[in-house]
This record gives sequence, C-alpha cells and structure tokens, in this order.
Amino acid sequence: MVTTRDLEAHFEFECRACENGHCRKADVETILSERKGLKEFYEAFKEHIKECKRMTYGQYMFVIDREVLPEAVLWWHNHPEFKETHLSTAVGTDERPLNGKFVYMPFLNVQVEPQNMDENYWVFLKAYMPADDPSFPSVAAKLPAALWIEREVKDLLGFNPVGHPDPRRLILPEDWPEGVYPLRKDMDYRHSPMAEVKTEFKEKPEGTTLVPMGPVHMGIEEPAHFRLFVKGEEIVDVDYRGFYSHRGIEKTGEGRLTYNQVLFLAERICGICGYQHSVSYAMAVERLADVEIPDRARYIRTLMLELERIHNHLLWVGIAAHLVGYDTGFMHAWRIREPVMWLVERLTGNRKQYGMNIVGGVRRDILDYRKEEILKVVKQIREETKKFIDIALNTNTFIKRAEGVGILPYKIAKAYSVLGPTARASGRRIDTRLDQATKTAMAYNEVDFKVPVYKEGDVLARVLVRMDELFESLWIVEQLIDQMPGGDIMVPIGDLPEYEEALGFTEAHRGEVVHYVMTGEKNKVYRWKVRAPTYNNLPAVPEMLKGYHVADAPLIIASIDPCYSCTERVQFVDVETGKVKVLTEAEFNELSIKYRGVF
Amino acid sequence: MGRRLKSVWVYHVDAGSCNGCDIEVLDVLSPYYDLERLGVKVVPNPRHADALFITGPLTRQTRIALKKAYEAMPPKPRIVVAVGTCASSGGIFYNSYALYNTSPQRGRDRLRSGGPEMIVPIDMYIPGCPPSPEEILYGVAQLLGIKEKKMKGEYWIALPPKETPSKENEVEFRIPDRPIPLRYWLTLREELRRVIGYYDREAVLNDFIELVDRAFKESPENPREKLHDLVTGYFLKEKDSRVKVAMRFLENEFWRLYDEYHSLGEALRKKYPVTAGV
Amino acid sequence: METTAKLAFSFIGVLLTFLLPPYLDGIARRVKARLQYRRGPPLMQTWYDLNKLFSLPSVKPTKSALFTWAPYLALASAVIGALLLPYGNVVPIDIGFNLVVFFYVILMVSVFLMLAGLTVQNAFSHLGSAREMQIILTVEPLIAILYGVLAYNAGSLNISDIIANLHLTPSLVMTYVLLAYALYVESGFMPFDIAEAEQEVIGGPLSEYSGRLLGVFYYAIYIKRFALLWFFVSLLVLPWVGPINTTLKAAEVLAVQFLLTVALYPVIASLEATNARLRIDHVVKMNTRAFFAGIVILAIAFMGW
Amino acid sequence: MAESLSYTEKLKKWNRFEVEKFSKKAPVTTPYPFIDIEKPPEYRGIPHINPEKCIGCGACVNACPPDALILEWDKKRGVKRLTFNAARCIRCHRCVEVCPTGAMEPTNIFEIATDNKEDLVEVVEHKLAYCEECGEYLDFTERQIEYVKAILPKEIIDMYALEDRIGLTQEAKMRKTVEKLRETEGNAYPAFILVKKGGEE
Repeated sequence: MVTTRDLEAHFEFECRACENGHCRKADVETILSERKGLKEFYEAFKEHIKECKRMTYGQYMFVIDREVLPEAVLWWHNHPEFKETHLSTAVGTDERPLNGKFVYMPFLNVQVEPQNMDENYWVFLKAYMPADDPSFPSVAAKLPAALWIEREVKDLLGFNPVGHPDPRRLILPEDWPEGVYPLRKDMDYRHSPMAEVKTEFKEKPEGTTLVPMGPVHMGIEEPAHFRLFVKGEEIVDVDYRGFYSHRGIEKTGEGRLTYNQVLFLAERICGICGYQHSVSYAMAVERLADVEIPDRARYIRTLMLELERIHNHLLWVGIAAHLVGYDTGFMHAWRIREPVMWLVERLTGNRKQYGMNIVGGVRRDILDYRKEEILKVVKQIREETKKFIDIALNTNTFIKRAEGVGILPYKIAKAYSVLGPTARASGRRIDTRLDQATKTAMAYNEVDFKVPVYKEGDVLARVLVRMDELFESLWIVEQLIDQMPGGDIMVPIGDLPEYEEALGFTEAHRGEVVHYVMTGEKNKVYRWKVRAPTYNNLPAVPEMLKGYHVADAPLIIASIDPCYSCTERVQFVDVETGKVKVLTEAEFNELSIKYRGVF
Repeated sequence: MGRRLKSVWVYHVDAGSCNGCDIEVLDVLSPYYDLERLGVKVVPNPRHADALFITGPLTRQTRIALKKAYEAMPPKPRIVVAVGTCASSGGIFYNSYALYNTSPQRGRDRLRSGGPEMIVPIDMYIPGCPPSPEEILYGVAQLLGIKEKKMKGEYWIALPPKETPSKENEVEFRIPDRPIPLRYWLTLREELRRVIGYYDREAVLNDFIELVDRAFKESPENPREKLHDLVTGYFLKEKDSRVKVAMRFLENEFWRLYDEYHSLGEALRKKYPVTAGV
Repeated sequence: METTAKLAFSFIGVLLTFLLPPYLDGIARRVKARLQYRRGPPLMQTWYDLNKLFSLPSVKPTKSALFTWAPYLALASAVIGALLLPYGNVVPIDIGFNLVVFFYVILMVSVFLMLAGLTVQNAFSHLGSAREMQIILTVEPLIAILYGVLAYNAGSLNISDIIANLHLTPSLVMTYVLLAYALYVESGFMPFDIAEAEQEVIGGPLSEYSGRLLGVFYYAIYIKRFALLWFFVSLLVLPWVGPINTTLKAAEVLAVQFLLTVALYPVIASLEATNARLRIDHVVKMNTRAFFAGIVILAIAFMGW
Repeated sequence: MAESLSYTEKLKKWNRFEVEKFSKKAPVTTPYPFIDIEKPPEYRGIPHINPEKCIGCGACVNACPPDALILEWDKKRGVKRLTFNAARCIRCHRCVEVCPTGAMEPTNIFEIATDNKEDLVEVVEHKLAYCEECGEYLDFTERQIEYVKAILPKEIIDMYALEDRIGLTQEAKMRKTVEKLRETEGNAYPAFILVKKGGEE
C-alpha cells in the first residue's frame, strides 16, 4: 500500500484553509499546554503529526498520517485516566476542489474529568488521502464503535477501510448502482440513479428459524429491519439492517440551501428531537463566525431544549408501556404529555418543529404571560408524573416484563460508545450538557442539576434514568424562568468565513448529538455531518437482544429509544430477493407486517 | 349529514418519515383527541386494514415496503391518506437523491408532485409539518363524511399601481398609509426583530405608531416630551416587561432615525443646492 | 314445564348467543376507554366492525380448504358450546354427559384457530399458533380437573344435574376460584392474549385473514368468551337458587344470569386495562402451578371434605 | 383604546380548554370534529399572500427552505407569477419574517386537508415593468418601482433624478447617464457616481 512516507518527496502539503492565514495557527506549544493529555498525545505520535491547530474553544485538530490513525484513535479511546473518553464519529470530506485530496477525520469526546465543562474537549484526527487511492487502515476490528462509521464512509464517499470485518453496504438503497458516491462533490444532489435490487444478508445459523421483524413492524415506530434468528422463542442471533429514513439530508444541505435555511432542514432530521439538531447546528455555525450570542437567546434555547426533553421522556415511557401491551400506561403517559405540547405550541407556534432558532439567536421572545404558562404547566406535569410513576411502576406485570431484560454491561457500552440514558443506565457517567463546553450556545453552565446514573443496565434501569432526568429537566426549567436575563434575543450574522470548520453538540434525550460544519464560499455549507445518538446505540442492540425472547424484542429495541430518522442513515433491506408474485405466501411472508396498532 | 363510514380500520406505513408525523398519528389516539370514538381503529397489519396512513417522503428504500403493504391490503376499500407535508409533496427533502422520483423536473420547477403519490394513488392529503392532531382529525372527519372541505385554490392578479380592478380576482395596489414615513417603519420593523422577535413586533410597532401619531398631533412643537409621556401612559395598561423594553427601545430608535435623516437631508441640500432638473 | 316455555327459553338462549357477545365487547372497549380517560367508541362499535368485515370479500393467500373453513367451524363449535349451557333452567341441547361435550367443543375453537394459523406460510402465524398451543396445553388439563371436581361433587356429568345438586364444600369454593382463573386464561383476555398479541406477532394466527373470514373468526372468539362467562355465572347462581319449577322463577333466574354476565364483563375489562401482557413462559409457569393446586383440590374433594 | 385589553392580555385570555371544550373529569376527549375550534393566536398556520400589498419582489422565494414559494416568469406576456403551494409549506414563517411589505400574512388556518392538490395552490400574478427605450420587459414589477419611490426620501429622488430613470433596463440607464454627462460637461458631478454608474466612463 502506498504510504505517505514515500509520497513525501514530491508531496508538498499546503492546505488552502491555512494559507490565507485564517486558521488559528497559534504556535504548537501554547495549544498543547491548554488542555491535559494533548502534550502526551503529541509526544506519542510526534513524527506522524504534520500540523496541530485549535479550531474553536475546546476543539483541537491534529493532521496525522493515515497509517497511524487506528493507533491514535485507540490511544485516546482506551486512555487510562480519561475513563469516559469515546470515539464520537468520523467525518469524510471530498476536498478535491480545495486541495485535491480526500479527508477522513475521526473525532473523540475527551472526558478529562466528568461534568467539568472547561477541562473536557474534542480531538479531531484529520488524515489526508490522495484522490486516486482513498483508503485508510480500519480500526473497526478492535473498536466496534467504528464499525458503522467506516461502512458509512465507504458507502457515501467511496473510501476503502482496509481490514474492516464486514464491509457490507450500510446506508444506500438496494437499487443504488455500485461506484456512484453521493457525497462526492462531482455528483449533483438531485441526481438519483437506479439499478436492480441486490440484497446482502448474514446467513441464517443452522437450526434456527428466521423471524423477520421489520421493515415495518409493530414493535418499532419506524422502518428498521431486525432479522431475528430464533430457536423456539429464544433469540440466537440478529442481523440488523436499518437506514430506511435516509433522505440525503447532508447533500441537500450542501446543495440547495443557504446556512440559515439549513437550520430548518436540521430540525426535520428527527421529528422528536428536532430542536436539539437545530441548536447544535446553530452552535457550530456561531463558533465558525466567532459570534457571541446574547444571554437571553442562550436561556430561551436551553428552555426549549428542556421542554423538548420533558415531552420526549413522557413519550418514550408511553411507547415502552404500549410495546409491553400495557395500553393504559401509554394512554396516561401521553395524556400527561399533551399540556407540554400545547404550551410549546403557544410559545413557538408549532407542536414539534419549533422553528425558534436562527443562526445568532432565537426568533421569538418569551413574554411574561408565556412565563406564567410555563410555570403552570411545569407544576401540573410534576404532580401527574409522580402519580403516573407510582401506578406504572407498581403494575407487576409491567415490572416483570421490564426487569432483567436486555441487559447491556458497562464494558460493551463503552466499546460501542453507547450514549445517553442507555449508557447512563449501564453505569457510564456522561452527559454532554455538563461535559463539553455548551456555554457558547446554551446556558447549562448557569443552572445546576444532577445526572442520574444506574448500574443494572436493563430496561427498567433505562425507565428509571429517564424518569429521574424528567424531574431534573422540570427543575432546570424553573431555574431558567426566574434567572432569565434581559437584552436582545438575536445577533445578526453577516457573512461566514470561508473553509472554516467547527463542531456543535447538545445532549438530546437519546444521547449526544454532534453537528460538524465546514463552510464554503458565498455562505454555503461545504460539508455538514450529522451524527445522532441512535447511530452509536443501534449497533449495541444485537448485543442486548441475544438470549431473550421474541416477545421482548420490541421492548429491548425500543428501550434505547431508537430514532431511526434521527440517525438519517437508517435504512432497511427487504428479505425479498426481487421477485414479486401476486399474493403468494412467500411474498406475504417476506413482507413482515407493520403494526401501529394500539388496541 | 349522515356518516357514510362507521368503522374504518387504519394501517400506518412510514415511508422514511422523520417520525414527527408518526408521533402525531399516535397522538390522535391519545385521550385528548381519541380517534377511536369515530370508529377508526389502528390495526397491526395491512390484511385487516381498509385505509392506509402514509407518512414520510418515500425514500428510495421504503418504496419496496410501501408497494408491498399497498398490495397486501384487500383490494376493495383501499383508501390512502397522506399525512404530513412530506407525504403530500416530498416536503423539504423533495429533490434529494435518496427520494424516489419519477417526474422529469428535478429543480424548483417541480412545485406540486413529490412523495408517495409517485407509486400509490392518494385520496386525501393532510399537509402540515407535523400536522397537529386536530388537522388529522379534520382530514379523517372529511373521509368519514362529517366535515366539508374548506380550502380552495386562489388566483389573484396584482394590478400595477393606479389601475382599477375590473374582474373580481384583480386587486389594486395599496401601500397602507402610516403616520411615519415608510423608511422609518421598515428600519424599526427590522430592528424589532432583534429585540422582541418577528411574531410580536407587528402589534408592538402598530401601538407605537399610534402613539407617535398622537404625539405629533397633540403637541407638534415639542413631540419628544409628549411621546415620552404617552409611552409611560401606555405602560400603565401594558404590564408586560418585554413589551415595555421594546417600546422604550422604539422611542429612542425613532428619535435617532429622525435626527439622522434630517441631518442627512440638510447635508445633501447644502452640498448639492442645484437639484431640480439634473 | 310445558314445551312452549322450554322452546321460548331456548329461543332466548339462541338469541343471547348470537346478539350479546359483540355488544359485551363494545361495553369492554368503552370501559377500557373510560379507564384511560377517553370517550371511547359507541357501544355498537364492535357490531359496526363486524358488519363491515362481513361485507368485505376476504383475500385467500393459500389454496388449502381448511383456511376458508376454519372460521366457520370455529363459529359452529362456539355456538354449540354456548347452547350447551342452561338458560333459566332450560338447557337447549340436553344430551347425556354434556359437560364433557362442552369442554371439547370450547377447546375446538382454539384448535381451529391454531390450525388456521398453521395453514399459512407466515412466520408470525406459526409463532402465534405455537403460543396458542402452549397456552391450551397448559390450561386445558387444569380445566379438566376442575370439571372433574364439579362432576364428583354433583355426582353426574350432565350440566343440568350438576346444577341441580351441587352442595357447598370447601373444595368447591377453591374450585370456583381456580375455575375463574382458568376460564379467564382460556378466553384470552389481556395478560394472556399472547397468541393474538399485536405488538409481537401482529395478530398471531389471524394475521393472514381479512374481510369476511376475519369477521367470522372474531365473532367466534367473542361467542366463546360469552359462553365461558355464562357457564361460570350459571355455576355461581343456579345451584344456590333452589329448585326452579315455575316459568316465572326460571325467567327470574335467567334475568339474574344475564345481569351478572353484563356486570362481570366490565370487571374483566378493567382487569384487562390495568395489566401488561405476560410473556409465554410466565403464563406456562403460572398454569403449571395452578395445575398442581387443582390436583390438591381434587385430592381434598375425593377425601370427601 | 383605554377599555380594550392590551396586546398581551388579549393573548393571555385565549384558553385552550374553553376553545376545544376538553373536560376536566375522566373522559377528557374533545368533541372536535362535531364542533368548530380555532388554534391559538401564536399558532403558525399556512401563510396567506395578501395581493393588495404584495409587490412581487421574491424575498420570500429566496427565504423558503422547501421551495414552497416559486416565481414563474412569462417574459413574453410580461407577467411574473408568485405561486405558493401549501402542500409543500413546512410553516416555518421565514417568508412572513422577510417580507418587506408585510404582504405575507401569518394566519392560523389549520383545516387544510383536501382530496385534490390544486386547492392548496395560491397564485399572485404581477405585471412586469416595461422599458420603452429597449422595448422589452424588466425583471422587476411596476409595484416594486412604486414601493421604492415610496421608500426613498424626496431629496434623494430629486438629487439623482431617479424619477424617469427607474423604469429602464440596465443599458438604457447607462446610456442615459452618459448622455447627461456630455450635456452637463462642466457640472460639479460627484466622481463616485460616475464610476459606479458609468462603469467604463
């Protein structure tokens, strides 16, 4: 394989972003001294690091050779002192128009000390790859978290992860021709080529029957396809093929929309945690433009985030109860949740897609009468949720179905870098609101709240984590209301600097949401990478499913509160091998039937 | 009017939706909106279903499942309802590469087509992003024959200024006359967006303009004190603190603009006395 | 008792069997809705559903005759089961040992449901049928034992004789309790409706059916539930009401039976609403434990206590 | 004005329980399809183009993320159609925010389900300005010219003599400026206008 070493001779590295003196090239010493751990990393990989740069507050980039990539990622991921550091995701960019190279950039959420915003930071490991041979050594064999990340870059950009254990197609539809890579700059975002359907599956282990759960199945809200291999009632193995809601959001964001319109696209990535995406996108662009948004805007954003978290946890508890057949629980959970939806409809104008965000602040203000409405609803929610929890957690049939089911031990959670309540139920002490520097776009550093962590890791623990977080969110909303500062709610942003990169992140109710934005010319977004928490949680689901009953499958899958459209990479493959006969059993057998039934 | 359908069993297919609409479809079953009292029950499989709720812009991948679910339904009462903007017309993703699209136009010229109607004939569109439960109830009520359709397409002809309308869909141009000049109104309106947000600014600005009008009428010689007193009087009725902040801001901003434009006016007249006829 | 009164009562019995069950299910849905703070469907909703289903043609994914005949056979066995029961003091079909006949006929409904699920090539139908089989295999022996205790207590296998001379013994009280549990499991109410569970197996054996055949199956299931409840109610009421000789008293007893059935159904509905669905292995464990309890009761009964 | 409620009190008075007639006791369902209800005042319904105020400037078309608003040009007939399709509108009210004349009115209409999509389309047709000198239609409408004249203060219009030069095409404007320059050779013409307007002069 061609290594950059022998390319060195005629390979004169200059990156256009740096050459116009724009990037913050403080000299290496000051950057390394800013945070613990950077210096050791620099010493460990001294000869491979070409450049070291601070992108924005708390985000550091190392340009290193691609051979050393796996060791560098593992160096960070299994760092002895920083226990909770995990590989967040990786960005693949086609920078051929800029400097004729491809970029593969994994980045990690380094946790020096839990819940300390000024110590923890992000590390980006940028590896340049020549245009003709975009390959890099894969780390997936040793680090399961990178399994999907590398398959995605292979699908969408044509990179070739050398040594990847199972390089099947992950994201693109079945009838997408080989060799066409949508996220490359030479492909127009509207071009949608067709080819004949080709399905690749894991073979069925002998002695098991196949229960196709998906693409449209009762147990899961949206299209995802779990092929359960069962012996009798017990699940032996699972082949997951998701990514049905892949709508080409990133390419549309780069293609048609300006940076302010991308906000509304970001909100429509996921119907439930839309506002988290729009805030993290806005945070990324504000970091790029070096803009300090007014305090009131930060408070209003935090307020809306917490309201969204409240109604989502209630929604999830309802869904979990419904999947176990306990429909009264579903009905009451959603009845309690309705006042929050009305409140939010009055605050922002829409029940779900708030549209409150603009790059540089917020679009609507919280007048006094709206504050009173908020406090009324918060009090009502607190009482009714307490009553609901007492009743729900005492129905022993519900407990019997939730306890000791779908256990996820801490070790696997850390290996798959599982995020959010699912991770907190397995003992991981992570919560992006306090871990990373969210103070530029949100006001979590000015409110105090606890982060609930449980050890058992089963479905019941996940229920309890979410309920505790619900009460914490109620307390945060009350604090925000009476600390709300005055001042403007928006700061107009002029033009964005060209070819700057930054990362925006929030803690959605499912886990850490990360938006990487790189700007191009004329206020357009050059590269926009979205990674939702379900992207990290879903690969861990097969681990949880093994050994439990088919009847538990929907509940276990729902216990990580999967948001397939959030993952935007969630797509499915159909068992059907392409032949369509009218209404024969075989055809009907393949179509596993969608549910949505409540009674 | 008599209800034609008493019992409709509905089956919901998600064609790649962002699950905002799916949650609203579930919301309609929750106690406050309760679809079941209309006789509509959501069933777990297409075999039992009469109607099909589709949400989502029909991504390339869910096309296979949607087609099969549609064919698996019993042929006679196949009612198809598109719930949400994405299902009605492809929504914000309408021309992305990952969506199934048979129409030749790819760009902005494709205003109307998009979404699952490419492969499945749709009987009822319920646009909305996401449509609130009341909207879905309205759509289902139309299906069951309880409610009538209210929307109707419109075609207006905006006549150029100084022309009087002859046909009924022609409208003549009218700039609403406001006490303050148009450029003051535009500048204040734009700055209010930063102070109080685009929703409340219309009402606050209108109140302020009335006060300015009264100030100039009642004491043309000294409008500044008059306006100041009027605004404080306004605060007695309007208790909201944010609106008070906005009014004070408007007052200072108005006088700043007033001075600036006047000074600009003198400067220009001084510099270029000969203006006529150039 | 002249034949006309006999005819009248059995005619009422037939009427009840055919008209009441969907109405009872409507009541159950309304009660469940009210427990969930919602308005709930009109009481006739289940009838509307059945009418709609009967009017629709059904899609036949397989060519096997059993697929089309299973629903009608299930309906027939459910109706016969219902007609074996006493209405007032009249038992429409009064053959010798009709308790055993009743046991098997009610069992046939579940068997047909299971066979229908197996005729079709659908993973979920097979799964549903397998679950149905597991439930039946664990609950039917328990019911057989309880019927045995009843028969032993009353000394005959004919339902009308059993009702005539049951005498109160502690073992009988225990039988009543276990019988309530067993009949609840067999009629497939919520914690035990694992075979037709929507969330996991999308309607189990019924997932292939549509239109008229589906309607008939639902009708059969509702009639089976009604028959089991009516049987339990008549066991509770009739023995202790004393000999029924005049038609007036018989009519009165029939009214009490009817009222008790209609009253008990909301209790069942509230039980259904407040419970999550159990897993199949939970149900199997519970049934085996109940079975051993049944044997103990049988032993007590034999000792004559 | 005294006895009527202030702006925020009117908003606060709106109460969902009265409008949708939810009941506080057990069956809390709303009798909605059988009664008429309206959404809260802050609800973002579909925007309505008010043809009286609309000047066809297209600011909303640029701001609309899902392209629900588009401009269809018909240069032969000298007409520009602003078409709004409620089926694609995601109701973000960006158009309401950026409309310079307030023509894009936010309504809270929510009952827009229909069985045929043509009901959801709203079109406003504008007549384009016509440049006599070159004999072809311009990009902007006559209403835009009227609006610009209303905005610009009197002095500016007189000083740059914009009155007759606004409604011309780009070349016609340049030709007019060049003629004016030759005609008033020695006049104290500010240099910067020359460079900006004249281009090559």
